[in-house]
Amino acid sequence: MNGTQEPINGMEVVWEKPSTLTETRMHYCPGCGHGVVHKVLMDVIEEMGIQDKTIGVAPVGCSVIAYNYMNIDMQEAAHGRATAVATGVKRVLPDKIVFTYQGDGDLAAIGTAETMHACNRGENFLIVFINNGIYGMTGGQMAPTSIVGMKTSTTPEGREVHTQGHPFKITEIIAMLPGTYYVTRHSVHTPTTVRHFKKAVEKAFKYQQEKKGTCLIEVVSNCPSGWKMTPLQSNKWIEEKMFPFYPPGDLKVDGKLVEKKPIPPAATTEIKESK
Amino acid sequence: MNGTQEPINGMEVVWEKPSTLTETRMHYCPGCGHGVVHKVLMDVIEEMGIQDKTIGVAPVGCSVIAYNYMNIDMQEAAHGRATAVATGVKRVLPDKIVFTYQGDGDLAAIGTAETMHACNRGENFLIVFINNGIYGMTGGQMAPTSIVGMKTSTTPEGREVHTQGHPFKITEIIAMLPGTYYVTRHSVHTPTTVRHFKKAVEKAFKYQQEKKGTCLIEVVSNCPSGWKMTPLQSNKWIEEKMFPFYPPGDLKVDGKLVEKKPIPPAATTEIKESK
Amino acid sequence: MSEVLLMEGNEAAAEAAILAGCDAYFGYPITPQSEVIEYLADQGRKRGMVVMQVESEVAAINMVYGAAGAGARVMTSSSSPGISLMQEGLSYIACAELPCLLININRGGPGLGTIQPSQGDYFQSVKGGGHGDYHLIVLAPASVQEMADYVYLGFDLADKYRNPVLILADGALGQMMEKVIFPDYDPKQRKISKPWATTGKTANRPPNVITSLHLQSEDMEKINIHLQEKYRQIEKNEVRYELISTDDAEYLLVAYGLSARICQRVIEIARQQGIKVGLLRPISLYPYPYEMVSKLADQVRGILVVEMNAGQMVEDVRLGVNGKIPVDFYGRMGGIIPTPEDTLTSLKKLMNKTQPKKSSEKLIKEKV
Amino acid sequence: MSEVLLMEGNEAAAEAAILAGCDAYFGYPITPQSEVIEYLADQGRKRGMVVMQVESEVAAINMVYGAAGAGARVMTSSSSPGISLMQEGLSYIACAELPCLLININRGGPGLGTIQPSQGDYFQSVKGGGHGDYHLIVLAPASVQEMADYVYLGFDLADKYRNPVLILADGALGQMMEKVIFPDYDPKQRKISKPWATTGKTANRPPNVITSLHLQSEDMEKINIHLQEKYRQIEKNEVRYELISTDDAEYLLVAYGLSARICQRVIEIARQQGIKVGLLRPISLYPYPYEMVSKLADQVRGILVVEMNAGQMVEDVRLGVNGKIPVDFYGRMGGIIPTPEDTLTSLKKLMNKTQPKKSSEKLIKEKV
Amino acid sequence: MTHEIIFAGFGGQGILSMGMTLAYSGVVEGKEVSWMPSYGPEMRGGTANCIVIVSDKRISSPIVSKFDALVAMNQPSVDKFEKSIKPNGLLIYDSGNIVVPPTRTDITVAPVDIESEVLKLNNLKVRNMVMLGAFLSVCQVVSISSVVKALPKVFPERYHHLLKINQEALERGEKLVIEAATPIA
Amino acid sequence: MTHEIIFAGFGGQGILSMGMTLAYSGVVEGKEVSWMPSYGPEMRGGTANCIVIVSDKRISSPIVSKFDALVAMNQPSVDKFEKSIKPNGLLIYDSGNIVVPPTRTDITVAPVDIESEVLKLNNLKVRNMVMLGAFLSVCQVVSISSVVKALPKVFPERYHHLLKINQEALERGEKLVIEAATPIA
Amino acid sequence: MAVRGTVKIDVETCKGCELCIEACPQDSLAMSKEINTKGYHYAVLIQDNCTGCINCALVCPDAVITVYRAGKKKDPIATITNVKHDIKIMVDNPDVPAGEGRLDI
Amino acid sequence: MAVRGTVKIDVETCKGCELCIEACPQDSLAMSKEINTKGYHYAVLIQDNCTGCINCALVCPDAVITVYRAGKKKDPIATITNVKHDIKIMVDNPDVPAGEGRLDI
Ligand SMILES: Cc1ncc(C[n+]2csc(CCOP(=O)(O)OP(=O)(O)O)c2C)c(N)n1
Ligand SMILES: Cc1ncc(C[n+]2csc(CCOP(=O)(O)OP(=O)(O)O)c2C)c(N)n1
Ligand code: SF4
Ligand code: SF4
Ligand code: SF4
Ligand code: SF4
Ligand code: SF4
Ligand code: SF4
Ligand SMILES: [Mg+2]
Ligand SMILES: [Mg+2]
Repeated sequence: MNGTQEPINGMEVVWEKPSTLTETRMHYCPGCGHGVVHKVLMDVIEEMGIQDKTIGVAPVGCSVIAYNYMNIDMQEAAHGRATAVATGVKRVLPDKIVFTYQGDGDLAAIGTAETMHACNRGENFLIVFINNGIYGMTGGQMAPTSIVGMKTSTTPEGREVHTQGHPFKITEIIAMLPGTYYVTRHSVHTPTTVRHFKKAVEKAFKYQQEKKGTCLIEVVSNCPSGWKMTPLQSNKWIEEKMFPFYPPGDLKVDGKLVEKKPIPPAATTEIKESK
Repeated sequence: MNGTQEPINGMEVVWEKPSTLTETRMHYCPGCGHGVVHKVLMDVIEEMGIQDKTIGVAPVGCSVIAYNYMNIDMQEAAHGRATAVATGVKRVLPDKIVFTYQGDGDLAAIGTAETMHACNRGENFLIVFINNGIYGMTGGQMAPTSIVGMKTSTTPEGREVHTQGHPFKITEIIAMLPGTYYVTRHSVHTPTTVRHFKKAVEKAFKYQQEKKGTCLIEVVSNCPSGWKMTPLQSNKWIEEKMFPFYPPGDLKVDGKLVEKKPIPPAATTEIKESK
Repeated sequence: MSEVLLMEGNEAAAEAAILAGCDAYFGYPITPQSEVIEYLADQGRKRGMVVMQVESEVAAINMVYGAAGAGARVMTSSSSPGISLMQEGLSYIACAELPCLLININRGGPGLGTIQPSQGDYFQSVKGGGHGDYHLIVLAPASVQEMADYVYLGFDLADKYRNPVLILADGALGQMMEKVIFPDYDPKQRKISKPWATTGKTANRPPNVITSLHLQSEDMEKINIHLQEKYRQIEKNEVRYELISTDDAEYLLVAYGLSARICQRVIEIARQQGIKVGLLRPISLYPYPYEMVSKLADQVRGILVVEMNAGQMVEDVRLGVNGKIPVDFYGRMGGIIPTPEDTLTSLKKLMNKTQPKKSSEKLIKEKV
Repeated sequence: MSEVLLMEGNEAAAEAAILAGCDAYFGYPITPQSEVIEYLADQGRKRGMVVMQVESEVAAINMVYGAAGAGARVMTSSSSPGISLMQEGLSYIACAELPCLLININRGGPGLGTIQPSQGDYFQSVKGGGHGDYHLIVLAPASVQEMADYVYLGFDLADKYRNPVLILADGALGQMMEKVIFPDYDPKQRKISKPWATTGKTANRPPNVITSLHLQSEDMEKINIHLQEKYRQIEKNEVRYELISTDDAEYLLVAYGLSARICQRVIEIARQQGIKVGLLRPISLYPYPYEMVSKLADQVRGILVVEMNAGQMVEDVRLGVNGKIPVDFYGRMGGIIPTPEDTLTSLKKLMNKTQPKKSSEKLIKEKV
Repeated sequence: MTHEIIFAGFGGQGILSMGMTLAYSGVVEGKEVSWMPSYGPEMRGGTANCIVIVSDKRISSPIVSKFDALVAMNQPSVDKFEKSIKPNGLLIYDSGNIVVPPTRTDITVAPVDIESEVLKLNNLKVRNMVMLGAFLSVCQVVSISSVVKALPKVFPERYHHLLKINQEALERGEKLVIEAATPIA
Repeated sequence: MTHEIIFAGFGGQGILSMGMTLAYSGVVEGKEVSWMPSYGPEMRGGTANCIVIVSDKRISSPIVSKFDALVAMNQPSVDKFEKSIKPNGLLIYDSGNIVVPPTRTDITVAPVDIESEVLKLNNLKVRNMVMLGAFLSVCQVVSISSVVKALPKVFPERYHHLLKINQEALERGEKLVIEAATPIA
Repeated sequence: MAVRGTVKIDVETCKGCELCIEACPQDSLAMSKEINTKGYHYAVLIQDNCTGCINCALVCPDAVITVYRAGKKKDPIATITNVKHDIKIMVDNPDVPAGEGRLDI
Repeated sequence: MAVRGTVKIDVETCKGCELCIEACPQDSLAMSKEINTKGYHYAVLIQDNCTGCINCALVCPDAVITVYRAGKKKDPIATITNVKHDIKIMVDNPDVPAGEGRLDI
């Protein structure tokens, strides 16, 4: 917590904006999950007292200017190359805390190779993966994670498997890679899920300090603008449409796969072949 | 079969070089598995009578001039882009038979994104994946699939997980992707394994004709030169060192994962963390 | 089709591609050209085209390679950073002599830069951003109509020379709307046969191979000599430019794309003030109209190059001028569009230097 | 360290990197430069460097970005197709002003081409293969000793200007062996502090940000103006070249790298035949020694540019010459190295055209 | 005759489609037109503007820095572009949204209370058409009937049920301006 | 004094290291040297050659097309490079591997039966050192003792047990040539 | 019942997404009728039953809510800070307010 | 026992990898003492017990073996075709014969 807010009427401040967030107003659309995730990340960094040793990497995507909001050293990465950039940073500064903050287009489309290989090498950093099932920044095109039938500006009739492939459950795949230590899926659309997500971030930073290897936290998030919904509608849509395909929960803990997760993606039923 | 060989002493020809192989002498090192795989592929194409509708794509790697040996239309692809090139071919010629012929460096390092996404889209072609655990062509550098401890020209002390990551079981991962229909691992170092491999190729082409989606056949192969062994030694090494980590057998049949396979890779014991 | 439509440049190019019989499009979204893929994802798919949003620009250009090698009319589009990712693929395509069309809706660079219009990719486009000696045919439209027209022309030139063609347009041309008329064009009549394509080896011919590899230096040199000969042909046949008010011009503006539109306005204003200035608008940036530059250099007293970059085309103009007269430059960077007024001011500066006497010709201006 | 060693160019560069205090190397194998990563994988790792063979050249250049942004001395190396893949990353690095070293052991292109030596990547290197207005500082060694020397120089220039430096050498320079002496160089003394690096935001400073994004055109133009000013500084301070036998020269050869070595032999032979010919060897290809070209153009009767490509540097020479004298070209492509004899023949052809009288100066040769 | 007009306001105010409608109306009348948006990094919201040129002859630059008219829907637009109006040009603005009025005296200034009119129409989305009508009543770049013909082309088919209300808005706007000194040709 | 020598033969015959040994010996004697391999797409096997220049002054081109001497280990090498020897130059070759002998008369031709000698030494790998010794006995580019000093630098440490046999091979080679007309300085 | 908590909302930074309202278990929050400079309706405390549970603050994407909880004190009020003007900026589509949005790079 | 099969080996193309020898269940094959033009010892049939099982042909990377099987006929012989010369080309390392190998691109 910031500590700058005065008590009111003798009441104590129990939540305030963390000092690790700058004063700059965020540009995100109203209700966008990016803001919540920013806030939680910075909250944890403040609480853990690691502001002076944390370096963030945010590639192109709606969060491209995260550096305007996160009050820490940051690098902006080319589209898809966040994990490569983070590898460069972490390998020369192994004692710092490094995280990437990537969208689904970035991590699971153009950056697939970099993502897979960083995780396979077990790069000792945290990947925060914002899965909003769309290219928010460029105006709502299909993302690799767009679910089947989802209408986007490049799938005006809805995503269809034959041309555009299956929604890509890359988190399930990353959990299989031997380099990852902690892989988990969250959301930030309710107070409870925000609390859980915060715990996950804390854990991941702790594991990084213990040099356990790659941690990845997927956040199933919204994009009210891209989805053409109100924030409340979009949060409902997360629960109704995204969760069945991207169920929240841990996929890998302490370097071991969590058994009960509905893996493999191939077995999920929503995917309709349209050959 | 070629049909050009005359019977001898009244004996019938029971095996001869297929006509789908050109007369050009192959440049491969003595005993190299590339030659065997070429031969079997072309044998099947001859037998199935699909020479006139098959288009092969071979990217950079020792087999870069496969087009000198395979008597079919072919495209040479940039390093790592075989599946992208094949996607281009197959999408505009959906009724032709298309296959890629890729090394482990090509398919699992630089081409990771293209490989994963082609398989995820279920591109309706065959990927022949020659896993010799090394960059043969460029002189024996580490490949993503080099096993832990393997000495290569870029891992003179043996592959070690911290710097170079874990050997990458990409075939297991590809089997998880919903777009793949048939994923199997073979070798061609004995007469029996060659026979099995040939069956697999036949199946894969058949599935392609039936538009089932992506088929991938991994061939665990040798590289006598890169491994600095005689051909016989290298074939022994395949069995002793490669098979425990890359066990032959089907991983996915008829679009369904084969249950018994030792998945996930994370669970294999050979990998020693060296953090 | 003589209906007059009002369209964005990006959409006009996309519609033209459909009408030109483009078989397949592989691409990846990026501002300010995402409307191309969005239009095609809707209209193109409905009208039978293969339209794929793929995993990256690297994949896209290599899919273009595959589809072009298989004999299809194929294209991709992107903007600056995405085009940079395609450089290896383009070098392969150029060497393997595969016809295809590429559109770069140029934004402000370098790096991630801005999404505002720019002409900063001139060098990359005309000198070859990829490795080795090769050329793209580069066409620079200056209106929405030309955004459409050069798609047809581009496909035809690509097929004719078995060479990749690049349409280089700044972001503004992609985003602005103007009238456009789509010409009568029957793809069936215009598409030529491609006996070299990999469509399956039939009994009556040897296998077709698409490759850019030639192990022996001697062979590779032969390929290069062949390419260079082709480029000389292209340089002979395909130089395109527009001359505006040059007949009596004492000063010359040289500009392409949106900058050329600005310059037209400059001419209008300048001529009202009695300044005899004309415009050479290169349409083909490769092959470059060196000869026309040289000819006009014999006529005019000085040249002002106007670009939305740091002065990249200045080098080509100077190569054409060959020291005969001064060459000045005015440009803006980072997505800013030069105004006619500021451009005119630069022209006047040039005039001040050249008016006194023709002997001051030795003065050579470096670019800004 | 004054021991004389016999080393391959690739290995000499790698050893120099270690001695220059290079902190990290990220790369991917490709002939004819794999010895760089192989040497470092052995020696570099043993001596404490981070040496990583990574998934691709695209990953490698972005790791360089990350490590450079974190304040490390960092490098990568590749050959032509691999360098093409790095163009987006390089444009980002140039814009974010990150110091780093890149080595391109140039092979014959375009496309997959051959692995034989070439200088076909000249344009890509000096005009910017990536998008936007930026420059790499480009150094062209011509001996194994220089392969080592320019690694030190490269790192120092990179730090000084916060600019990527490219060593451009053809395959032969990577593969050949010559004597090499490693200079006394104490990285601790030479490495400068990098207060802008992302090493963790301490309480006494605002966050450090590495970025190439500037949303507002005005800001992006400012960045560009700043870069252009830096380039003008570099052009003022860092032009490097070697003159051989130019004092009394009536003809001039202009060549870099291995071609320049060939040209030295040409001079030996030619001078035996009484031909007064000299050599200008640009060492920095960017910034280019235009002024020296111009000065020599006042002295000599004609210039022969010699390259292992289709004549790319000819344009820069002509920009320097500015029409004063004829510029001819002799070159080979596809991995073939020009012989001194054939080069001499070309020189004599040029002489035939120019000897009669100086008035024939207007004749301008186009490149082959 | 050439008209160079800039439309400016907040992103959500229908600025771009107002300009587009005018451009399309020009096409209907067989004129040359260009429509150039200032597309910025902040595509949704923020300020937006577009330059529309309608002319009898080929249009040279689609981007100009001086305008015959400014159609301003908010305060920042007036602040930013007032100085770019040519002498004797026109500034028409939504008086309901402007606190500090323009100060130039060498131009025609036409405040129009779009806001109130829109509230009467009970549809926020037609604000731009009210303004366009008002603008065209002062500056006859094209006729209202051409705009009415253009509307079906500007609106995607799925919005064609809104044509009527838009047409009504146009006409209401046309009648709004009574104050303007002299119409500008 | 400058010597420009080309070594040529099959890939497996130790051609490149023969040249490298000579180059290193030049370094031992404080001379300028260059060693330029013809690195081809077929790295293993096939034909191999390298150009070695040893000189008192700075070496201009490390690649030349005319040579003072050709050291040929197989037939294709003789066929290919015989014509590139300068007049009065030297062609030394392994007569055990050559079927069609060279024909030029304006050069010194020195056939040496390396093959038999190697068999005597019972080690195929030292063939190149026998040849180098033979060559140096005819053409004193460097002294044998310099070569002996150079050997430990050419061989990686793990092969240093082979130094002795290589030295022996050198010396055997040196004594082999008795036929050569005149030594070439 | 004693007042247990309260919130302070920086209404000028609030984007009116209503997530806090949805998240409040006490229904203590509602949207203002007025809009702020950026054109958004903003969240306001409408009851004094806030428990200081911080739910609203957790889900607020723009971190504009500060939450207070009572020790033994009382007299809480909702404090609205930083309202600059109340210019009427109306937007076409109330779902998609003007003034903010995605960057397009 | 009647001869059941035989093989024809294109010894000029054989690279002497010995995989066929390993693969032959009958031990019918062995390496030649001689070498071919490319410097390889090559495979030869050394017994007439070949069954025509094609094992050798299956594993041969260079597709140089043709296999025959008897119907009712006999008199098989191993036929060696295409031996061009027998020049002695010795290689340093017998494991790695000259004349072939990886391309390096
Ligand atoms: C090489 C390259 N290609 C494309 C783009 C354009 N681009 C920017 S962000 C983006 C995708 C954004 O989607 P995502 O990563 O899911 O992030 P989000 O905006 O949804 O948070 C794209 C395609 C680019 N900047 N660079
Ligand atoms: C962009 C690019 N990077 C690197 C290379 C060099 N290269 C050619 S093949 C190859 C790897 C070969 O290994 P693999 O794919 O496993 O095939 P193998 O030779 O083992 O059969 C590499 C790195 C290249 N040609 N292009
Ligand atoms: S476009 Fe989508 S992801 Fe981007 S800021 Fe707006 S709501 Fe968030
Ligand atoms: S290098 Fe290895 S993979 Fe390549 S041909 Fe030789 S043995 Fe085969
Ligand atoms: S702190 Fe809790 S009770 Fe108080 S307003 Fe926020 S959500 Fe409601
Ligand atoms: S969640 Fe925050 S931004 Fe959204 S309405 Fe509530 S206070 Fe405003
Ligand atoms: S066919 Fe069978 S038995 Fe005959 S040689 Fe071959 S492997 Fe041996
Ligand atoms: S397997 Fe083939 S190449 Fe190998 S030894 Fe036998 S016949 Fe020769
Ligand atoms: Mg997204
Ligand atoms: Mg391999």
